[in-house]
Amino acid sequence: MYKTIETDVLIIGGGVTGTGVARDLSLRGLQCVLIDKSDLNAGASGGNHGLLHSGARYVGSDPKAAVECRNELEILKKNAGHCIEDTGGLFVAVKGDDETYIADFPGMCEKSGVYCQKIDLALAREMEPVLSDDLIAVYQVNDASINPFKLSIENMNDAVSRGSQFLSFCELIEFKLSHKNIDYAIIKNLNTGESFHIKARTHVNASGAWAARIAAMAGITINMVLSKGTLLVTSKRMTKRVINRLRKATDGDILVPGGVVSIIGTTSIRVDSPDHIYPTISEVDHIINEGQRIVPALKTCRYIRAYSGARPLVSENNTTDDRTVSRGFTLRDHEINGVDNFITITGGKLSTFRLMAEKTSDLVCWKHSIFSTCLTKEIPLPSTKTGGWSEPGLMANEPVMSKTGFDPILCECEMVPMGAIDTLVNSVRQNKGKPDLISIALRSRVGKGPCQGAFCSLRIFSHLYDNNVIQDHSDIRDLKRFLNERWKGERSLLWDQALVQSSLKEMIHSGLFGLELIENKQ
Amino acid sequence: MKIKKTADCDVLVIGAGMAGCIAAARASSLGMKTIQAGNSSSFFFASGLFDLLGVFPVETGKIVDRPCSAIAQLQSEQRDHPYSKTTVDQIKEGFEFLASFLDSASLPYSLPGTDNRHILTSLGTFKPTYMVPQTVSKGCNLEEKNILIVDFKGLRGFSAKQVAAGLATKNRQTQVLSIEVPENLGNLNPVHLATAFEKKEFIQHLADKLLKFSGKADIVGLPAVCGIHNSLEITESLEKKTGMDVFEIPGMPPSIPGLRLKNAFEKKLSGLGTLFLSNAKIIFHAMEKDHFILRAVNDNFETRIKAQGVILATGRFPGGGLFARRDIILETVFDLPVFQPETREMWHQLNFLDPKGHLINQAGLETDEMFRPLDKAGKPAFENLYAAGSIIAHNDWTRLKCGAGVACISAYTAVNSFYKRHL
Amino acid sequence: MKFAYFSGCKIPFELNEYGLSFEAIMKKLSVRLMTLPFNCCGYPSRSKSLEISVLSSIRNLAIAEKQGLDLITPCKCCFGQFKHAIYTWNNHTRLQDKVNAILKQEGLCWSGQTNIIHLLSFLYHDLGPAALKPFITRPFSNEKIVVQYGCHALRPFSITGFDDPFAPKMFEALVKLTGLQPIEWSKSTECCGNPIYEANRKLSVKILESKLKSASDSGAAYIINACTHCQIQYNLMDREPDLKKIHIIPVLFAQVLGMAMGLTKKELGINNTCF
Amino acid sequence: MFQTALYIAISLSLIGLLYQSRFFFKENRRFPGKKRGHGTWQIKLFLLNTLFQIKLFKAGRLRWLIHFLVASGFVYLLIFHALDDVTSFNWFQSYQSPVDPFQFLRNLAGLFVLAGCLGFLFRRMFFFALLKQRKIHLKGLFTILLILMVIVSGFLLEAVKIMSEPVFLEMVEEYSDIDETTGLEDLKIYWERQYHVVFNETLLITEEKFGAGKQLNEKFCIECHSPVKSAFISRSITLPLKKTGIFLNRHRADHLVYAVHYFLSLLMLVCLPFSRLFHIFLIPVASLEKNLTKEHLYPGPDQDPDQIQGYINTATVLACTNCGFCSNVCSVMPNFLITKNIHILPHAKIAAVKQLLHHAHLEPETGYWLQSGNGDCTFCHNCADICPSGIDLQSLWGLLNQKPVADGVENNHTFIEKLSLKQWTDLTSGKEPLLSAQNTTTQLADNGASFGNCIQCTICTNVCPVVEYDIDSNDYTPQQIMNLLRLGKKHLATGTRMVWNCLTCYTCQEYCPQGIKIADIMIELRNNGHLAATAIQLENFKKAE
Repeated sequence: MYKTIETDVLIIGGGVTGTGVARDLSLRGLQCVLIDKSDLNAGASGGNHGLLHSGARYVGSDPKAAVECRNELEILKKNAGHCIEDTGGLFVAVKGDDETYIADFPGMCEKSGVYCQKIDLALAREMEPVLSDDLIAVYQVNDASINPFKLSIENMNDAVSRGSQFLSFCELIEFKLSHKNIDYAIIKNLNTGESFHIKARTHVNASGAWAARIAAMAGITINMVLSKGTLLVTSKRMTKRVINRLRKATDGDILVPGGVVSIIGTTSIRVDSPDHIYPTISEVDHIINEGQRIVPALKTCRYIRAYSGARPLVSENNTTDDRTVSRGFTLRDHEINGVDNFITITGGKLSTFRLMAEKTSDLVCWKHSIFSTCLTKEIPLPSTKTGGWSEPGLMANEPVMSKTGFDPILCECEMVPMGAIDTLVNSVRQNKGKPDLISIALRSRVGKGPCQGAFCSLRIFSHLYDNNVIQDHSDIRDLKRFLNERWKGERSLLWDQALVQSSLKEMIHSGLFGLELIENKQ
Repeated sequence: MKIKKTADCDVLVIGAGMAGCIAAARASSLGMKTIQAGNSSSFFFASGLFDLLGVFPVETGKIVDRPCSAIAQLQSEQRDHPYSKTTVDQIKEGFEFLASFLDSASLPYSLPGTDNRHILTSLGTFKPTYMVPQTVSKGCNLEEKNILIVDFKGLRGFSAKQVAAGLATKNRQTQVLSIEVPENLGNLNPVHLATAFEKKEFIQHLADKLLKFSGKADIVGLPAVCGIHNSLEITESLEKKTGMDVFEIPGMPPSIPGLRLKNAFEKKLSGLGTLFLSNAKIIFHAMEKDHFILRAVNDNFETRIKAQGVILATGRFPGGGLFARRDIILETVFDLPVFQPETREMWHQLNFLDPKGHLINQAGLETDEMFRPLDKAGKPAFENLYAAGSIIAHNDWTRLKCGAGVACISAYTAVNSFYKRHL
Repeated sequence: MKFAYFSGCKIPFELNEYGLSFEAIMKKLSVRLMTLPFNCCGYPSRSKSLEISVLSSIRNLAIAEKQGLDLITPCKCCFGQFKHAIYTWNNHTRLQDKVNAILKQEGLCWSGQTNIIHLLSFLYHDLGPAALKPFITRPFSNEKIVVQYGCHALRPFSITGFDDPFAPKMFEALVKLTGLQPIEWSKSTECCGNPIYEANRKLSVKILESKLKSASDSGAAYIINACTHCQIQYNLMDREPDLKKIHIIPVLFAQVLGMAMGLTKKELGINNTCF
Repeated sequence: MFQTALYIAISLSLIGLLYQSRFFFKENRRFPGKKRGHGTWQIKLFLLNTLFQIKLFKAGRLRWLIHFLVASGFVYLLIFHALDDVTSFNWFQSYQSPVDPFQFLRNLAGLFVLAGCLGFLFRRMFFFALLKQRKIHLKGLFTILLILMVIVSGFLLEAVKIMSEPVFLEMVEEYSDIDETTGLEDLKIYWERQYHVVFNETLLITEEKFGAGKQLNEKFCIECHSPVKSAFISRSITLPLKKTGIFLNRHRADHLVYAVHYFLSLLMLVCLPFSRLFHIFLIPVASLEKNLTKEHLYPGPDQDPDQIQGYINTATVLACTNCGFCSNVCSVMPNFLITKNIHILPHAKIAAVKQLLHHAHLEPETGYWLQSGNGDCTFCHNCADICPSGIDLQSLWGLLNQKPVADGVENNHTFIEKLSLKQWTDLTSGKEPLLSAQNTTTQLADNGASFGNCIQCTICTNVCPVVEYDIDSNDYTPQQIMNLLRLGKKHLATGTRMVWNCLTCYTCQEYCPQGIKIADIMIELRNNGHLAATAIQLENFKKAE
């Protein structure tokens, strides 16, 4: 007999939406269980710019979304300030960009009530010295940058503190349906391999790019288009503000600063499956070539990481260019498909995650015939320590060594000390997760510096042995998995110094330790 | 303006890595006037173990026990691998030279017969290798022994438990011991720990801790940090004090066995009269008749070198011998043609630890039998220019575990043939 | 041969004996030394302001150049500082202009012609061991000693070009001539700790202590210095209680060489009884 | 009346001397210092320097000449002229002020002093112009002017006396029985001609009258009155004055000028302890002062200062005549040329020490500059060697280094060391311009290219002696400093102990496989740290006010 967890709401998908819903509902007094077959932000939530749109980007293509962005930005700045860096942003156009679009831009912004202010070119170059010399127009907007990892972690921590729980590496196997209802869900814990049941009154499908697949389990079809976007992380921060290319949305035209790095993106390529997507060399080159139009330094600077995310877009009619598909979100009550206690929320964008969560929660409450208003507008998102460690350069921020006592630095690049690792291990355990290199790296800056895990992986790995977090030699596969995770991000960026660094990594892990000789299969 | 100097020599060795130093060693012990330029810190990344051929064929990940026979097979299958340009006997000869040279530099290595050793690493894996320091060699046969693995609090990247877990896979019962180093607050750096080993008090302190296990264990594995200058005496004194065998376990960089090699080479070479231009950047100037004219550029002075022959041992990307632009791979000193995959797409596999290895590791210089780099026409680019070490194409040493072997044999052969042909 | 003699600041007051012995052996080697109105070499100011240190060095060089002389110094700190200053000078035109302007007020100007020579490099390269040999009239019985290479002459090689930074041999070669027997010493090229004595005495002494310990463990009776600051640091042995119990004697190479050349203790300013 | 004035003056001057010498008894200003060199040398120095100013002679011949002129001339006049009642008259029977050689010597001595003083004035102007700071010490100027005035008035007095008819008549009354009947006129005629006396009536000159006058002169005057030409200065003053002679004579100008000359001299006597003249007494004292040994520059922990014999007395700075030799030979003059902190130079430091002596405290800001200026001193002993007053300057600098010169003032290094990294970052976080590479020559720390190639191999950390031995501090390592810079935490880096303890042994830089100039970056960071610390400290002083 399987053990069964009873709860009010089962949320599938640990992205910003899922965690957002979890928090929203917890605030309304409902108890949720959030499951993810991987870990937090494994999908598009982890694979984006971390940009909070002021809305200006959508004034042309999607005024409704623009307005949403505008409002959400205000709320988030107020309530989740610690996840946000209020950088402000610029829209810049360079020679050869569409003159008419530039001309219409201020008007369109006005229509959507999005702030935008024309800026003298000289002044602009003063504000952002790296900007290209052939600027032709610059507008200032209210963009901000946000740390989606911190956001999800904090949302989840808050939800957990209110009685909900998060189960990582738990995959939904199937829905047991009985007369117009999902009776219970069968879940498999991928770490332990054991299965169990979750019996919930309502089920929220917040699995983003996987939404169609989850819906299918309930016998429901959703037309979804998956558009892969690739982004590059520079080794050092290029600009103070967010830099957008002032033209119809296309590739490599947004540069977002976050902490001590900058992120340039994106591309848009149609993919069939959200699993196993990775940045291709051609994409990278394409982004760099586009990006250097507005910031020439992007041609020469060092990149430490590239990553991809799959945008879940719900489209009625199959269009060719996925950017024309609305970035507005889709909330489906599957009552119409004959499943009463099943909701799908997908599409949308990071900027509007809270709104999506609100609308979803409203629907859930309506189904539970609870009459409550959303509180995430008012109640600020509390800040916890574990949330902080995903912030670039944070460890260096607070002088870590100045404290006394034995606490060696394990990750030199980002200065993550042993103590931090131990706390992270505990917090992962609390969430019934498996504390290993990957889950630690997800919640901290470990392996995100220039060495890309070459050294820190080994130090942390042996530390985990020391603390009996892991005992078995076979766990060495975690190390391989971790290195491969990093590899996904660096493979396409290996030239000049980055290649030196990765060759060194290979010398150590393959040349000396012969990791490749250990079979992957368990 | 920089101070100008001039220097003549028989052979200029560009690069101070493994290959460079072996080349310089060979050259100067043949009595050639040698100049060496480069940065010798790459030794900190060298495990101190000399691989010959550890894995072949790589696709199957087959661990090699008898390297010589495996090399024969490799020679037949991979025509352009550096090993295929020489014979097994030459390789043996090269290794004997190396061993004797290091021995004369009071860094004793134990040269085995035909078999590979399988050396326990700090990760708990076993590394197939060939010639190892005597401080390590005791760790080769652990059968039927009660093993004690020791780690030091604060020495990052080395956990006795981790090593024990590795040993467990070979069903060996292992005890672990973690030792606190007196007055250490934070990171314990290998080099500093190794210097501590050279203090008598510390050895005593260590021995006292180990004695608690006398009887329970008969062989002790320590991280490879047992002193820098006289590691063998130190381990032996430990053995005397404790009555247990002591062996070292190589681990992540910075590697002390590597540092020992660095010191041994530098001391001996300097003694043999090799002029070492630390951190000098070599720029090829011109040929004067059959002489190379090169400029060794340092921050504050510049040496105009007139050399009969040049050994190019600048290594691959970390060594700076090859430089990868976004679109192409270049050779940095002579701008020689570099064998490489057509596009960057093909440089790397999707899987970091793909057993096949990354194609970019096949990149490098094509050479003839004497390890002279070839030009586009396939002729030797220069009469007296030789390549040695990892800059030579078609050897993915990280997968084949043949780095030291290739370095040794290419350097050895290159110098020898230069010597034969021109002096 | 004739040189501009740069004694540095410490010799006149703190390490008089080094000055005496240096001048004595130079006299014996019939090398003429010119004393010019030099100022500090600039090393002490380097960590305060690079500009100051460069100006100081370049001013001295300009003074020497005015006399058309190369500059010889017995101090490795000064030697290194001059080299480093020249490097900075060569690579920063802005600084060059500033310094030139200041020097101009005194009617000075440096065109980069001056060579800087250290006692050792003079003996080893300019004079040569062969030429030095005949002067050794009273060689020592082969006493075991270790030599201390000063940091600033040795590193960074790329700037000083003094000797092999990892396996130097110049000093040992010269010491051998005097009949003494230099032995292997792992810390021979390490720092003596003097630069931070003022700022962090504890650390400075700790470094010195470990050096002295390993030196005496190596079985040597003397540590031979060819650097003012190293010697001053080693002289702490008379004052620092932790060091008093270590049995090894720091001596100046100039004095050793002088003795071997048959000069009197008085000439060499030797007042202790270490020989 | 003149008598009483004299006594008052003397007593005042004595009191002054006592008052001034109080500094020598301020215990707290004493500094334990062992005797350096031989005692006999001290005595020799004392004598030679007091009598012949040999140190000054060594320092500069011209200056010595100037100084010696004044000194010798002045001493002569003081002894043989001013005090002639007790000296000259008793020593030489034939002494009369207007008699040669005394008359001539007096003039000569006067000339010496005159020339010397003018030399002084000129030199001062010139020297200070050279030092780029025109502030001339009024004290010195005043002294020189005072001497000048005394001498000038002296000459004037003589000149007026020469042509004075009343004086002539008095003399005739006193020393002869000549009257109108016995050829007073002839004598007048002769004196008008030979001694330039100016008479109220016009005398018609004839041969025999003149001859008679000559005889009378030989009979009565000659042994007390050498020919006036030997008073070569006064005479040359007389000649132009002659036209106004009658007028002056009528109003007894001689009395007036005498009074002036006399009281000026007394004034000088009174000012002796307070003016530069005081150095006449101080230099011998200073020359006798013990000198400092190495032990005091770096006193060992086991050394008890009280056990060491002898002392340096700060009060010896009063012997400083502000001649500026010290600054001319100062080894760290370049530091001044760059930083423009005058308190690097000995002469300015002495001025500050004097202020300390008088007011026992300094403005924090001055104190700070003094502290940092004195911190630059390399103890090369140049200043002490050259100081003409024989002040053991170097020992004084040693003393200044031993304790803070003003409350709340400390050198940048200790200032930063006392702060925790957190405090330091808080203090500096707003101060990016201070820390910007623009302030440094080698702009490495802000330029990613200089440290961006770090491959995190920790070789620098491993070969760093500071990391190895500084075990009681859990601080950043060289590599982590590079990482801090990469992460844009430069202001934090400038406060780390690693940066401030760096030995600059360049081992890291030699080893770095990526050719990063680690040590040079450290040094640059320290430069930045100094700038920041200076600014912050000065700010604090401002706030305190």
